[in-house]
Amino acid sequence: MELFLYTALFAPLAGSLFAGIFGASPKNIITGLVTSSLIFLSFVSSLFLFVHLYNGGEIVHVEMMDWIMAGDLSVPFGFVVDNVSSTMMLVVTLVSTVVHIYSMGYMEHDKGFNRFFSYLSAFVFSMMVLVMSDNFLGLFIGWEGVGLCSWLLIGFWYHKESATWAANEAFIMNRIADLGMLIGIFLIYWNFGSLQYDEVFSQVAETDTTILTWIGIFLFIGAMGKSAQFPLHTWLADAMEGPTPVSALIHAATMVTAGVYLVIRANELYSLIPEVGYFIASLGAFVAFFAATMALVNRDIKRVIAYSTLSQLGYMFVAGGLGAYWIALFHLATHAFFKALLFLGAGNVMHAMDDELNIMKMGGMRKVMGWTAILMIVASLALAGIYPFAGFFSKDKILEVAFDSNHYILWGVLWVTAGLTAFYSFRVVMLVFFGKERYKDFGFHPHEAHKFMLWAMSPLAVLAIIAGFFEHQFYNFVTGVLPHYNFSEEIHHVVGQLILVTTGIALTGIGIAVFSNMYREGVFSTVLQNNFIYRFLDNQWYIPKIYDEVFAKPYIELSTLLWNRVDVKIVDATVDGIAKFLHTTGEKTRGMQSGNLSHMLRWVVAGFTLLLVLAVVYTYYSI
Amino acid sequence: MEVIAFYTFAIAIIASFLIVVTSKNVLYSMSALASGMVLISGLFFLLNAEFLGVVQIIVYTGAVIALYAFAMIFFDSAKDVKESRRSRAIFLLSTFSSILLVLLMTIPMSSDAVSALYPMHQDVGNAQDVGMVLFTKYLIPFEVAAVMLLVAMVGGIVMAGKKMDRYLGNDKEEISK
Amino acid sequence: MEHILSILIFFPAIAGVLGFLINRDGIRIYAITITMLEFLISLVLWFQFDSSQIGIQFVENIPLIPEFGVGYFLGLDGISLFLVVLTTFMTMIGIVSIPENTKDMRELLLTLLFLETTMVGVFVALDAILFYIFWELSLVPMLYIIGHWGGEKRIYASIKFFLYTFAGSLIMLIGMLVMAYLYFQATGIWSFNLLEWYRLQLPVDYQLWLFGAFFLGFAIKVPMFPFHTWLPYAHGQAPTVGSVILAAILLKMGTYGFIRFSLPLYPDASVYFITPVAILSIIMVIYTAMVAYAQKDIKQLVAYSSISHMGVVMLGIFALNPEGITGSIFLMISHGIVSGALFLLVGVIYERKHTKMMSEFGGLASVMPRYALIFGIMMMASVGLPLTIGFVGEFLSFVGFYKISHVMTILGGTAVIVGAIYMLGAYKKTFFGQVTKEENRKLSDLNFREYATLIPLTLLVIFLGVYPKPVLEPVDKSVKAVVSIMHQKAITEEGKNTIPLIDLSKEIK
Amino acid sequence: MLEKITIPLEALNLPTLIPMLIAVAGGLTILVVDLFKKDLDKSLYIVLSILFLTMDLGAVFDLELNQRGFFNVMLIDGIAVISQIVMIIASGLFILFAFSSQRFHEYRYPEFFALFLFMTAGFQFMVASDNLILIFVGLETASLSLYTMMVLHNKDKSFEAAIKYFTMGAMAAGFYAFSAMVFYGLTGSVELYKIFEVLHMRGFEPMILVLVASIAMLVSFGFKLAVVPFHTWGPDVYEGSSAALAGYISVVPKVAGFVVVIRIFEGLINLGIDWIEYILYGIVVLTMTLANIWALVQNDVKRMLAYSSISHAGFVMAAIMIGTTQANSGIFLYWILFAFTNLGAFAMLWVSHKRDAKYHERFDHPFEKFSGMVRLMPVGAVMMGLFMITLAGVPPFSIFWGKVYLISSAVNAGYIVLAIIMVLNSAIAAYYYLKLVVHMFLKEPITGRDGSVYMANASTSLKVVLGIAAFFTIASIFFVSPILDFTSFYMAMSGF
Amino acid sequence: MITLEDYIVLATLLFMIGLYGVIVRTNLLMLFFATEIMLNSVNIALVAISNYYEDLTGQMFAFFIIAIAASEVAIGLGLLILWYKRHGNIDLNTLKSMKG
Repeated sequence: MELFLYTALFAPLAGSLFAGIFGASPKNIITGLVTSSLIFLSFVSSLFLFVHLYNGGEIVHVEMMDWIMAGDLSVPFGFVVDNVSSTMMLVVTLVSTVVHIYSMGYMEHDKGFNRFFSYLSAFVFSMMVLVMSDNFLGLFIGWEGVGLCSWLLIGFWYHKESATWAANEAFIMNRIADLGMLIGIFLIYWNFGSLQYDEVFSQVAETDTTILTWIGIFLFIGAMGKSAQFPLHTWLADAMEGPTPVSALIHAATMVTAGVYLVIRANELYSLIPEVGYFIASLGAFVAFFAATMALVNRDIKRVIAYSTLSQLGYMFVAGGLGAYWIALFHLATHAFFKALLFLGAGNVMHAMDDELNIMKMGGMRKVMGWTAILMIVASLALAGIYPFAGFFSKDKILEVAFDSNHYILWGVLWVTAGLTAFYSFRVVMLVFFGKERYKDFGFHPHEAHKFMLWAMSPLAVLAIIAGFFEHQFYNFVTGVLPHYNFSEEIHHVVGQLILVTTGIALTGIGIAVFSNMYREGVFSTVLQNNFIYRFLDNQWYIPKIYDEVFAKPYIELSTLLWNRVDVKIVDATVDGIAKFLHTTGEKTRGMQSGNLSHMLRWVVAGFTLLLVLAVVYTYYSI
Repeated sequence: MEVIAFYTFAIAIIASFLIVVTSKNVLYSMSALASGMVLISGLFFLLNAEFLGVVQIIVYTGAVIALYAFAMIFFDSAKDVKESRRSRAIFLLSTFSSILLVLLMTIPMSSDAVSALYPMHQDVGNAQDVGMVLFTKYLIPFEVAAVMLLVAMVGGIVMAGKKMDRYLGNDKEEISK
Repeated sequence: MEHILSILIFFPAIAGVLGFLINRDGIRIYAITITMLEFLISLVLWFQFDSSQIGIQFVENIPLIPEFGVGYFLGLDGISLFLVVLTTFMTMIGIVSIPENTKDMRELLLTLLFLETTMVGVFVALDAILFYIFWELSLVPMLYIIGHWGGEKRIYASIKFFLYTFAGSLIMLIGMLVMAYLYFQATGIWSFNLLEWYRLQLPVDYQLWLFGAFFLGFAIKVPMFPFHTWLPYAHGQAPTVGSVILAAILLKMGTYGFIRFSLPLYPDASVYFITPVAILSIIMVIYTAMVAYAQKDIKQLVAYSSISHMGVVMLGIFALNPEGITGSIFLMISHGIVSGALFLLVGVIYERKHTKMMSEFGGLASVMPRYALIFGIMMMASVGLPLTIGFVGEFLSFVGFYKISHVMTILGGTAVIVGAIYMLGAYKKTFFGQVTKEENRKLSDLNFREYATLIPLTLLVIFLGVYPKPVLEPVDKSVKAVVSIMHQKAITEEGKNTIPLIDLSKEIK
Repeated sequence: MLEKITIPLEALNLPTLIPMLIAVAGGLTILVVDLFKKDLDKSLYIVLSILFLTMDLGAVFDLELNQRGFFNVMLIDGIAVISQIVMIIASGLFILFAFSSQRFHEYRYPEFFALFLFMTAGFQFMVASDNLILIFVGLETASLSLYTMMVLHNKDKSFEAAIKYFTMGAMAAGFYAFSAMVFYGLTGSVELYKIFEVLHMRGFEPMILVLVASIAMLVSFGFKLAVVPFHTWGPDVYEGSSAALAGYISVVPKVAGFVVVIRIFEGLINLGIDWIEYILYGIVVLTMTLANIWALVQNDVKRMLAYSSISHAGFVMAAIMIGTTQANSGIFLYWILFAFTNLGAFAMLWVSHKRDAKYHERFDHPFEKFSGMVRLMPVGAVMMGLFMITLAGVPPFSIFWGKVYLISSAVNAGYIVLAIIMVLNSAIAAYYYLKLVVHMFLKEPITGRDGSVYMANASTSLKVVLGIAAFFTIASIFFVSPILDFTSFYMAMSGF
Repeated sequence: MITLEDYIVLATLLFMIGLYGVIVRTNLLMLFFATEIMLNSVNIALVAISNYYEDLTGQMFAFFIIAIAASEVAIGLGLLILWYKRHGNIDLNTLKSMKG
């Protein structure tokens, strides 16, 4: 089994390096093929491992070699494939494979084709490290690795100012969170003496809750960054500057869910600190709602999907925070499928529209790209949580959990959000694929994507439809390592109503989106567009502006100030001042050496007299 | 008697030396110096240092003043010299330090604890006494003083010599080959 | 190989003297050969180094001024071993990096050889005076390098560099003399032998004062805020090779001094001064990072980033536990490699365009992709990405210091954020975006010489990031020895509590 | 009548005199040779001088320690011997400067060399006695010779310098006499050991007069050693003299001065007169600091070196003030090391002696003259640079060891603040030494110039001197131990 | 009765007169006169002390001081002559080429 593990882990790296060699060369389809097949190999290996575990096999745990050994700290490169990580691996490699293949088509005209595949495979490798590591620091490697790849890929079109800006923003935001994560790791090390999951978790029970709380908080800060939770969420929308497959892979299916994965991974810890869990859940619920509101009004197809990702991550955190780890993981997996699908579909649309993102300029495109439309609708239905699509199962479970744990407010929020989700996802669908063919006004000539790209998307579509039915198997499988979530007795009585209510609001949302008149005229009327709430949402709650005003600009100004005023004018000037002072003293007093003999003699007499006076004073005082 | 002599001499010496340092005329100044020197030798006689008194007269009036006189002739400085800059600060400085030092020196410094290392002999003349010490204890300083005088002589000759007339100024190179 | 350390020290100097006899054409090859040989010798040293042993190895001890206790006392432990290797390695790289058309090539190369002697000397001297000799002597070649081959304000920069460090180290000299005197009082023998000094257990107030004296000398070299202002000038004006050596090695002398002198000699004072030092270090980290962000000259930016990183090193050292100190030493090495490489990289464009202003560039990634790649790797190492060399040390330093103070670690930990801000900002300005200046389109990518210098560094950055063990292990052992000395010597309760007790018997296998 | 006194010849202990006699005899020989044959080449006289100095040195080595001679006038203790050795060796090296390739006015005088030897003898007498009379006479012999030798350079500036020096010297002589008079009045003796004895017996009463005497002595030797504020002659004299003589003035007369100061003030401090210690402290600090600050703003290398010598003298004065055995042996260690470095520095100035107003209308050795020297004459530049960084106290070159040892002695005696002031001054001093280094190494040469200007006055002997100086400066690390042995031995022998 | 102190005070007064002369005179010749006064004043005190203690050392000292004074005159005058030959005066204010 170790062989499979290593294959799963290193095949993407090999692909990345292979593509990297040709990084600066002109497009070479071979790089795409090689990387894709290596990712596929990785997928196959992951599948083997999954099957192995599913059939009750032993957890695969290897220690490849030592990494950091200093003092009492000892961190190896250790990898573990257990039920959780194998699920993640499967999801990651599956989506990656799809995205790789898809990208061969999507990026076919790009100069940086080889480079792209190199980055993309590197990302997969990092993600694999993240999910497979058997210790927190190994996770951190992957954590930062995906951050790096995300930076590279967001800024892939580096000649675009906005892209590089977004890349840097993403990296820096993530770094802020990473600091929290690092602090969490420090805390773990100094309290448990190790960073290995098993050693740490075996000790958590005996540890002081306060410490655990702190650890939980700091680790979650890390998760907040990667999963773009409020207030570190702004980067995710901006990250849409990257190529769309990247958005599908990184900013929807895999990387952003790393935070959720972390919470799931550290479930032993979080189980002991329900307060933090509750906080996580609350924040998740808030983000779910918050992001959904922003998605309501946005006109950028990718940003809408990005906000929906954000929103869905909020759902996952609700589940994770409330202790329903397996449900979080379940939603993570289903979400990965349909969200990747959604993005890839959006990619098709963009491709067709020469990278135009504004949904206002689209419309009626189902005629030219029917398949894409179908795929997108499937994905949207899954997202909206409509039976029998995958999203229904997982999302509903989360609402159930919220309700069951008597957090009715959370439930309420999520419930409303479910409606919003349905609305905005179909708003997009409607605006893009139905209605007036506005694109013609702008002189676009859309066309359907390559066949193989559509084929590549098909597994995701299938999964987006059927994944929900494997809920039970999934539950059995992952609870091998994850705790069960025990629903109370009462919930069984109301579960039906809950489903009904939820589906109801989702359908209402869809209904409003589909049947209202709004989108016909350009979605929202002008009156509405001038409404405060609309502008508030359209400006993303003014948060980017606030960040810009409160952090970014002052930072630049303060930096300049520190340099020009403090460093040059104070610190350095002090040093130079000492030298200048000495020099000026010299210049001022060199007149003592006037060259006049009489003055010289007078100095002697003056010195003599001064000494006499001192002598008198001394004698007087010493008597 | 001694008191009278002392004060007479003292006042005369002070007066002549004051003339030396204040007079604008070199001639007056030098004459006053000479008279002061002679008067000092008077004090020496008063203090039973006949030998020194004689030496004082011979060396100062005989040699030093003569040298100065020649020099004065050479410098053609019989005319008044311009002494400028009698600044207040200098006056205060010198007055203050003088008063201070003089006041300090009024403190008796002698002590009975001190015994003479080379006592005078009452029955022999001062010159003999001096000679005795000079040529035993102070023979070496005496000889060194001789060397010193030689140096002074050599120096004086060299400096006044013809070779020094070759004027090099500051900017010219030394005698070239 | 009994005198390998002496050979290591004096080989470059002797070669330097002989170099005056060599024709200008051959001098480059000569210098490269010499430094390579020197590097090989240092590798032999590493090979011969017995990492299972804890104490000092390769000891040479010849009394020089026995009356006064000054001796030629050399030795090496895990702490200094890698600094020596780093020195020889970076000097080699630096010498290779010198472009062919440099003016006064011969003088530059030979000066570098002399500089190498002094730098190696600093790291292997175990006699305080000998250490001081090399320490001060290293200023002279550097003065010449900055002053002769530097930029516009080179003379100002070089004098400032010299006088600033000179003044600081003179205060340190007083500390050494006091130390020797105290030793004399305790034993009746004059000695500047460091190992002998380690045996002294000083009263706390003495420790505080002496610590202060040493602190000035080291802090200026490091350079710690607010003594850092010489560094931007020195770097800004120095030629590429000068900056490389300065950043890679000379700065390490300060932090090395802390580990070699301040900590083991004054454990209680070290504990006492943790907070002030940490505050200064945190200021270094954040303040200089912000100042770096404001820079327009990319070299100045890298220079300020050096200060910022050295702040982390300081935090690691004053963690006073093996994790932190080992981390700081590793960070020294990594910073040596990374900042050296960054300066080399800046040198590459400077050589092509004779400007270091970031505004003059932009979009270089498309013109010089390979250059951009290596720069990117180095940048990522600089911001401490895991699996690059920068992470290991930074992580360990922070881990170590976390034991001391949580809040201060969080503040210092902002290094990972602010570092990313200015580095990515600079990278964006220089490499991303459109090619703004037409003339930049013609810039050629790296040439052979540049590859020869940068590829090894890149490989090292990744190799040691992935597998730091060969370095960490010997360092860790020696650090444990130091910490255990400190623990034993600590007088105060606080000292005993802060400095962990190390069971050295576990280390000897 | 006085009785006849018979004194056995052995009791006179004539050997104590031999070294000085050799020097005096040498001077006389030269004068006599000149009488017989005029216009002989200077080389003869130089060699003769060296020969006599060598014999002198031999005789000094032959001296037995801790004896008195000639009715206790002569005092041969360790400090007397070691200072004589230092002075003679330094004199021997500095007289080699006369082997210049250019011809100078002063070297055409045989009297110059005779005076040189008389001067040496004068200094020797000065250090080999604790009798104030002999010290005075020796001092004056030497000083008068020195004034004359300066004048023989025959430049306006040297006249001016000599007159300034002479006038201040005459005044200082007055103070010396005054001081001696007060001491005599207090104790009835002019021999230092006796003076201290009686003072001690009298319990220093009246203290104020003891202080007055000390002050007058301090003024007198403050002048001789050029401590602030009695230093004003220093820079002018250095500027006015030829580099050869200026170098000499910076080294040898000060040694003699130190010895006397050690004899007098150590005695007083050891007797417990704190005030002197405080005053010396103040003077030392002022001297080091102010001289350094003034040196910072100089435009001429020689003048800068003048101030730097003042500052170095301040350093050594600090050791005298500290007064421990370590400090005292440090004095000579420091000064020996300083002598060799200064020898080299002034030799470089001398070698490059070429009056040319195009560099500077007033100065012979403006900094600009050395601009870019490394390109025109690398070896010379490296040497000069070496001497400069040595003077700045960069290890491991000679002066560093002196500094370390002196600072160490300050530390050991508890003068931490003083030690800090000392090192800070070293840091300031580094700046002006570096200034020259910067000019030589980092600046571009003035156009239209070649390296010959730096060798205008070179000769083989001068190169040898340079070589010796450079060798000593570089290899001093190996000499420190023997010199220290040597100085400590002699210091311990004389009880300081 | 004339005491030792009277002589010493006299000597000190003269010494200060000499000192005063030294610092105010600008004619070098007259300045040298003043230095002679300083030395001579000390001689008075020395002889007086010598007389008081009945000890010959003071007289010896005075004797040597006379010798020194005489030598200084020789050298000093030599210097003045040289200066005069070049500059036609012996005014102290003409010595001003070096300063700073």
